[in-house]
Amino acid sequence: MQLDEFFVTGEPLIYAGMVSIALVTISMLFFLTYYKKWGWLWREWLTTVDHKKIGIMYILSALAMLFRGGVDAMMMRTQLAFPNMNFLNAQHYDEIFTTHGTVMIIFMAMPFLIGLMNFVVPLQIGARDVAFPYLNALSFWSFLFGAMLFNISFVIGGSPDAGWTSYTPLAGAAMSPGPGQNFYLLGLQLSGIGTLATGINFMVTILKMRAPKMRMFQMPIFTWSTLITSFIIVFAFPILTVALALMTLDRIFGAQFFTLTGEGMPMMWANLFWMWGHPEVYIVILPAFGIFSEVISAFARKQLFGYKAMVWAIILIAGLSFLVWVHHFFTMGAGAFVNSVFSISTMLIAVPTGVKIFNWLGTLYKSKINNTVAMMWALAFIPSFVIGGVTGVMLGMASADYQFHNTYFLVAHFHYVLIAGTVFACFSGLVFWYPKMFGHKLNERLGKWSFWFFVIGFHVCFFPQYFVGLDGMPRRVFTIIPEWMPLNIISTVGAFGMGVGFAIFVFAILYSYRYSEREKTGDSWDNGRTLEWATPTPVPFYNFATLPHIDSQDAYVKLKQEGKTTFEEDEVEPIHMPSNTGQPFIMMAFMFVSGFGLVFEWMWMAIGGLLAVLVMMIIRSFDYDEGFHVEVDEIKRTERSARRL
Amino acid sequence: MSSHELKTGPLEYRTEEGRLSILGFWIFLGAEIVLFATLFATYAVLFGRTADAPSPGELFEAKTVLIMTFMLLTSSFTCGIAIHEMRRGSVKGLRNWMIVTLILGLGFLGFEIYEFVHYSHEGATLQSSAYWSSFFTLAGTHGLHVTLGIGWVILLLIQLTQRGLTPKTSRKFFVIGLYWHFLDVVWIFIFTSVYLIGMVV
Amino acid sequence: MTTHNKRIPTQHIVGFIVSITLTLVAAWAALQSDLSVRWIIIGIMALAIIQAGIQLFMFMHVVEPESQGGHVPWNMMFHGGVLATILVAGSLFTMSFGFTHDHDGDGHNQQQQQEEHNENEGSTENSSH
Amino acid sequence: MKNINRLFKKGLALLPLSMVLLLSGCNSELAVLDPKGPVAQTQKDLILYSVYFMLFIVVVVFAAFTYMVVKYRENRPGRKETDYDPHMHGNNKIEVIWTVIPFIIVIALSIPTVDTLFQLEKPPEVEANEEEQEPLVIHATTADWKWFFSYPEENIETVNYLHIPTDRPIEFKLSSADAMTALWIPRLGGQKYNMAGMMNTHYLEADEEGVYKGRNSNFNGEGFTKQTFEVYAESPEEYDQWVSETQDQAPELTQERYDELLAPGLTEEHEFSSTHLAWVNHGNPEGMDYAINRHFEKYGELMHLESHQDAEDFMDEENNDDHESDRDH
Repeated sequence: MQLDEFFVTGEPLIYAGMVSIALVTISMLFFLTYYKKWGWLWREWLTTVDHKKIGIMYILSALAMLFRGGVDAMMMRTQLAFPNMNFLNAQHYDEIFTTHGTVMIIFMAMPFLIGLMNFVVPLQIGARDVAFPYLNALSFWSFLFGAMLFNISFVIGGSPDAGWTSYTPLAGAAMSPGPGQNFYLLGLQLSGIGTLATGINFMVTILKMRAPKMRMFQMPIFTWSTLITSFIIVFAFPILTVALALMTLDRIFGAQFFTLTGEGMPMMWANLFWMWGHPEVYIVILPAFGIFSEVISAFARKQLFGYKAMVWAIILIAGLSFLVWVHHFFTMGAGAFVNSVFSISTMLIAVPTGVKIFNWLGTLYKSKINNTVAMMWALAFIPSFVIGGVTGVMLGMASADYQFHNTYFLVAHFHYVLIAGTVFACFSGLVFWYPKMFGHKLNERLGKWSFWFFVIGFHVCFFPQYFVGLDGMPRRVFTIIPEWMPLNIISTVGAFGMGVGFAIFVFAILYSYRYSEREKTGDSWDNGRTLEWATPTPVPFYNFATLPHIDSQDAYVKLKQEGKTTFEEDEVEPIHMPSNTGQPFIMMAFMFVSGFGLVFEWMWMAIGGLLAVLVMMIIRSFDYDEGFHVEVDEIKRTERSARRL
Repeated sequence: MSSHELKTGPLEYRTEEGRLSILGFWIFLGAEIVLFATLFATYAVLFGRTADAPSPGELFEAKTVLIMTFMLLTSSFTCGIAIHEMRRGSVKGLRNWMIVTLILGLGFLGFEIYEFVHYSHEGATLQSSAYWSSFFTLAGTHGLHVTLGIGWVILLLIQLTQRGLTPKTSRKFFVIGLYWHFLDVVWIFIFTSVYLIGMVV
Repeated sequence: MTTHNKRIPTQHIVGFIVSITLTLVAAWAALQSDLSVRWIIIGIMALAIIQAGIQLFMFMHVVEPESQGGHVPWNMMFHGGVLATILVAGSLFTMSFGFTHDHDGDGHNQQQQQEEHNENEGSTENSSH
Repeated sequence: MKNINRLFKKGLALLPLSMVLLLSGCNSELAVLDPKGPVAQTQKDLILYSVYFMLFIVVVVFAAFTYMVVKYRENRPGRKETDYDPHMHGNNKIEVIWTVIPFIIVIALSIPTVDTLFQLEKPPEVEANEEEQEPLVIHATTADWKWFFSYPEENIETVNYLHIPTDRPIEFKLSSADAMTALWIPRLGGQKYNMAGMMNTHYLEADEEGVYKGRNSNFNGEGFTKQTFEVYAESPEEYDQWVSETQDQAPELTQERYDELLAPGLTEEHEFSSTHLAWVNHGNPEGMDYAINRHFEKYGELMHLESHQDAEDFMDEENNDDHESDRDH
């Protein structure tokens, strides 16, 4: 392979990207060396098994991915603003919408939520870590290396260009030769392994590690949504693993699953993809529902309305999510009966979702709404999501879907649910738990500016797209005709508004790091209801000096009334904690090497990498490290200084 | 993360770590069911799409398949006995029955490799048609699981000699026991829906 | 607790004998009997499910007190089974049922297709070109 | 900030209203809501039917939301003690109501959906004053990135444009020589996929003369955006005339010529006095690998397609198009 085939060439935008990547890397290396931070990086972050640090790393990586996906989005919107724009050519546009979709779903939405889960869930249930801290670190590194494998396709080898759904036969070896599509397959495969492990980890954590006496129906709603999400992950991700593996076999080893030769069946890919893909949608929306429930109930200063109904609604949605996948390809010609079945099951999801919406409104009834930034994101979610939801029902009506399918109506719908649902939740949750994570709040004033830019920009961007879709504009076209121009210009303006909102958000992070007041108590918002607010800020690495006994929902409210804390001095006992380890990082780095080899079909590299991974697993098998105990004195010292006693 | 150890019950359940790991493994098996179910679904949908390659009815041999099935069923039984011995506290029983399991597993694998080589000589390979791609992937994934299981058992036998029966080693053996039985369950379905139905239809 | 310390593992032996027998019955039904293809398929699939159950209960200790009566394991196996059914039946349903490719595509014909389909379950429509 | 806050909330409340205005205002302009045939008409009716329910939901939720957010602000002047009840945890009666109502709406939407689904699988029903006609069979086959329309009964084939008679159902036989695509003519009705090795049947009908835009709506690679075609719906007489003209004047389609056209790339409009169905039907499993076997190497080649390329004639086409459809109104 020639060097110019290895690196992507001939695109000024990509050269600029390469230069900026090189500059950022060099400056990071310089910073680390100059301030002698290498040891710190390794000890504190790369080898950590602490769920809080892993959560933070997830969130930071997800923010970086949001930036990348957002830049992709703005480039697309620029290209689509006017007819015959020549900002991007067809091929480049195809690559960008493919990476935008994949990055946003797999490498932004999921990791962001998993990051929040990682940080919050063990604290909410009164656990000292997740069930399998080692596995948790492994999950994170597999996600990060998977994301890196996917993202280097930008400069090395070429990006995938068959859409994030990668329909075969287009994505097969015949019509998409070269490494691009392989990057998609292996990047997703690698991070998928981590997600599956996360699912198992959280299920065990929530089922087995709750604070003494906390019953299932006393768990905070975010914990509930995490449990159900984990359940979906465990049952949905193996489907993706297999589907990706089958396409990899097709592309690299000449199998005939989804090919046009050998009687392959291309649409089987679509079937498998959506059997995973639809539950995936709920994997990114259910935790969001959980976050909104927490934030609304905290800032409405009121118990969640219809807690049990909320939980059952989540369970019902999760169950239905496995029964609706065909609505992504109603137009495949599967016949009226098949379409009717899936049409009805799809619309049924609206019922539990509606219940949730009304329960949130019920929570606001007779409340005291405190308009903080976190609450504003949560409030903006309700009307925005309803628009996305009702258009979703319209799309679920199969015979009408023949006109909506593959158009901007669809694009508008899923952005309305995914941005108003998932992205708003990520912002809301991050702002809400930020003081717990970093010991200071985000600046509220900047937060409000960022909120208004983003939310108004969002509606301006996507609302017109419903209409341009009804006017016959299909998704994924790289240039528009004059008739579609007015609405597209509006849309582009909105997209840039969202860009400004995000920029202000990032600026708020930097600004607050410098200027915000440091937190003195653990209960930063003064109306925390769940156990995470019972810990001091910053949270000691073992979370809880003594585990509280829980016998009600909204555990911290009761704890406060009774004047109890999570540090009862005379009950302190030594705490067992796992020790840090570099194994997960190294193992996944080898996995990355192996995946990279497979992308370019260099078998020596792929097999070598896999063997190294096996060796790492053997080392792990013989590793009988039992962790260590934190002594009572040390706990008391830590707690006294954290609680300023 | 509590280090409190129970004083009664099977060794593998005495520590919190043991209980969590076993539960986690059950959940993992749930995921494995879906993984194999996806392969089965692919197989079912692609059934009959043999293109120019021979049809399964022409190639499958009842005798080989039955021998393989009995080997795997027996290995699942001996593995169960090994765990039973472990719970009786017998290191020797555990080790010996595990070695029997290992040998049966290797035998199974040998037959499977023979079978695959035989088919490919007859013109049915991963590349020859959609049907054969799905057949080799389904049976091959199971075979790969068996191979990993064998490697795993060997590692555990070494650890058993090094450390004897502790909550940790017994937990590991219990987990591999679950894994091995599970592979047997999967094989029962491969035997039935791939081989038997393939020979009937 | 006593069950764990018995000298003779009765449960395992019974399970083993039953599973060997079931395998033989299935093989006989498929290879030697005169049953129709449809009944063979239904019969041997049922036998396979029973065998899977035997593995779970006789060998895998799915419901022992130490795993709290097998609440979670049982749950996972059950839902795994449900998912497996959805995957296999759902894929066959959507991928090979009701497609209008070599028919006129009116509702009536699809009904017929459905019946044909039920008759030769394992083999899909598309194989019969 | 508070002023903006209030303004925004008002804006939110106005959203459903603006939706109504936009929908009614754009009725005549938005392609999907401007049907020119019975299939599209059915779908438009269904869409509007569902929009009323959706508007009802949106209005109810937005009103309730605005009420809550305005009334229960912590610092609203004139807040009363009774406005706060932190321990309210649910109310069975109201929860049952807001479960049952959406359920009823779902039923109300399901019935017409299922009904139309079965309707769309058949040729559109004949209106009272018309006589029933055999559907016109047209094989619509796509290849990267063009359309072949074969008229087996008339024994003619066109590339990238389509002539159809009005008031007669068209039975499209959809298939693809390579990637998965979809036939979509918004003004005549919804889309369906074209797939290699499969034949989908799709019924459409035009009841007004005019030129309508059709396109591939399922992404299939670099030339996707340009994979469009024009549908000339004309009176049966004009159509018959066009058919006989094409039969007489167009050259015959040879396999060699066809294979050439099949190669990945863009092409202009063509017409032929024979069809490719004589030697290959991509909708059969046997015809599935026809194109791949012949052009395997070419699928990897880039066209470096930019918007400005053939921008001029593209624009011209669009303008003509507008012109003609204006005339039809």
